[in-house]
Amino acid sequence: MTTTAADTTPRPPAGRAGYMPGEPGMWFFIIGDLFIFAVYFVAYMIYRGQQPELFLHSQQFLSPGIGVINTLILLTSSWCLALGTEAARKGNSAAAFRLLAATFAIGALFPLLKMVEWVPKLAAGHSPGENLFFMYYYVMTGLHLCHVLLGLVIIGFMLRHLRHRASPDIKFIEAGAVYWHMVDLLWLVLFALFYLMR
Amino acid sequence: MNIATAALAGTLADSGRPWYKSPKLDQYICFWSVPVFYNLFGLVFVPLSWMMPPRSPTNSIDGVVAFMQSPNLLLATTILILCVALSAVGNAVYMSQMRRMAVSPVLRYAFVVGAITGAIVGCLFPMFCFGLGAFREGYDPEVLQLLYDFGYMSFIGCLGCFFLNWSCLGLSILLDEKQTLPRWLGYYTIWQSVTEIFAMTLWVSDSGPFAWDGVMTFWFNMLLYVPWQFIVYFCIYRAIRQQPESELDNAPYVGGAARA
Amino acid sequence: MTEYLRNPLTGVWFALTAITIFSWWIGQGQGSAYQLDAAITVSVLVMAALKAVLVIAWFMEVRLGPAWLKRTTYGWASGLLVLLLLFYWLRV
Amino acid sequence: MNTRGQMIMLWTAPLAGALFLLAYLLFPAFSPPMAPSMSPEEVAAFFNENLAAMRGVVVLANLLGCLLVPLFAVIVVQMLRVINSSPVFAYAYLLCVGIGITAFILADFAWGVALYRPDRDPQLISLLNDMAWFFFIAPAGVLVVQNLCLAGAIYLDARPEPVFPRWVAHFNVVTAALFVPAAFSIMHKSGPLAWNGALSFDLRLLTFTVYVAVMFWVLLKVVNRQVEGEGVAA
Repeated sequence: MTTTAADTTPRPPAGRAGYMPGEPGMWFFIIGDLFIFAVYFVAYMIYRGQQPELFLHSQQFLSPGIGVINTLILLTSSWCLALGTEAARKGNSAAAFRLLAATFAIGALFPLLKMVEWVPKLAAGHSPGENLFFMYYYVMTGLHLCHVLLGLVIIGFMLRHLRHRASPDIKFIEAGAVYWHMVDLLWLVLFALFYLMR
Repeated sequence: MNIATAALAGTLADSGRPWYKSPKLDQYICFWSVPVFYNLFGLVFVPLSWMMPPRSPTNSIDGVVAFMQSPNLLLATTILILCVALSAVGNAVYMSQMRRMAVSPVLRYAFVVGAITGAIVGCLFPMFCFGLGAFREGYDPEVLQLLYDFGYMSFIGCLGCFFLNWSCLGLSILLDEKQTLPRWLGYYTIWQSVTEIFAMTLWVSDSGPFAWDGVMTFWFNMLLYVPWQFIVYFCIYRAIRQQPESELDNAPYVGGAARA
Repeated sequence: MTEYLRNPLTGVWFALTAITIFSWWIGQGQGSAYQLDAAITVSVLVMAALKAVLVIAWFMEVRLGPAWLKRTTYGWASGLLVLLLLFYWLRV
Repeated sequence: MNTRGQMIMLWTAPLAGALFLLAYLLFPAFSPPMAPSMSPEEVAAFFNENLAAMRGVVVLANLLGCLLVPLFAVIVVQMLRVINSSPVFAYAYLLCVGIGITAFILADFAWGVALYRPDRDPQLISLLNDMAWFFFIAPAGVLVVQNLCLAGAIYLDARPEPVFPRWVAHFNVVTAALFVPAAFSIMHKSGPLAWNGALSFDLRLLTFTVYVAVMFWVLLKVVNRQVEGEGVAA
């Protein structure tokens, strides 16, 4: 993913005001992605306002229990990843590897639970074609799921990187971490919009 | 990086030489065919056929019949027949940049397939659906509506080929350690390919934001796509200009001779 | 292990978890009756924005980042919250 | 490396030519070409009368469409030997070949589907027939760009001893121009520009025949020259 040679990258000092984790190109991606999703969220709100009864009625068929568990899953895996990034920065590769492995293991539960959530809904006839709410629900959570899967792949590469490199490229670890936190962040908004609000 | 020196070398080499003597003339010819193509393409799909902006899938049957028999559709189809192959030239411009990148040729090979299929199902066939309606009077309204649906759905819902193409292009840009094209463009290209996926909803949605004329399926994509198309060609133009002449395939033949 | 527990990131994680469970509890407030409810919506969206800011600041480490990055990302969270609430009210 | 593969691919062209001639002579829709002014009922009646012959040619043409690909593939290989600053013309040419062949095959399929249930509503048979003619015309437009790409590559060949002689480029430009009128045939129902007219049908098919024959002969010489020039084994 990144071309910066690890050995020449200076480790950020302890007080790191003005420091940007990851590479600038990654931030371009993160910020752009956030804005694209923001446009979709606002569009959702506008269409919801046009037929609130339909949206509220359809919302009843979601499973807020699975939603909240998935939120906690993402938050916890993000936490592990943040700790892992710090450990890697301190040069403690072994601890970083363990924490990233935990991130991966916890994060991998998300797609599984998503299937547990989706399959019975589809079986009960709540397909994307049913109405606008379900279309939004499947499209947005599906798009987010793609981000989660990509994130898991990236974390896999980070794990491999940590295992094979004596001094890991911290910029790469940071960039992957920022991406995963963004996935977490987007889910927080999705959760509020689809499961919680009235 | 060596971009500055390359730009300098490019400028020096270009100076004092008429444009038609440039060793990169083949690339420039193909590059400048792109604005020609997009102008014709715009002409065909907007003022001639008024197919774009997309008409509603909930259009009344009379509206469909009136549109499908509008006279300029045949002129639009004719122009498209003549210029559809220019899309191949434009895609070849991408491919020759992808060839310069330090990536596996597999990305280019996949791109070839996407470019060929996309030109037929995402460009020529949809226009033919409308042209066929205009070609002969007296077809049943149901037949015309079938053509109308088929035309719009294959034009706007043709996402697989373009998803493949832009993913291959974006991935090439991101994996390329030489940074032939800037990395941010790679990320932008990936968004472009991901938003193509949104078009899949039109296959199950007959009205509202996810239909083929919907905000989510069409307009947001346009918002991202139109600037992207301009920016990507601008970046490619810069990449062609900045390519050092010593790197060109014809360098051993023209490089020395032209300067001597 | 205790070293992780003393890490400020753990405090952030705890806060995020608490807010999540709290907002879920609020969301369940009406039981099975799903009606328009501005109080629930506003509190849930505000909490989501708050969580977003926590994630941005601590996990993504923007709190240490350059000023433009802070402006952009915090601006994103607050701007999104304002627009969502605006369109919730406007019902255009 | 040797040129045996290229030679084999090249020599499929005469076979393709012979089969094309056979198909052309046997295809009732082509001799004489169906008039675009025929009403749906006339089209359906025509199809019903010529069912066996047309079906036979449709089956044959399914194969035929792809039989010319080897010739074009040899052209791409030789275009990649031409030295420009990049292979951009060769890439464009390759993509054009794919687009043109796909359109040709879709034309064949439209006719095939129309013939499959000849008792279908005449409107639908006529629609499929129109669609087949549209797709049959499309490769003419593709060939215009395709030939110009080849011409461009030849004009800009930087080799001291060019791969293709220069007149081949002129020849491609001229043939490209001769294909242009065919594209206008969907705007006319009668006259020389209609799809059965002198410019759209006879001129176009004649040009294409001459083009393939000349290019075959040119490529034979080009590949042989590659053998001599680069010392590759024949």
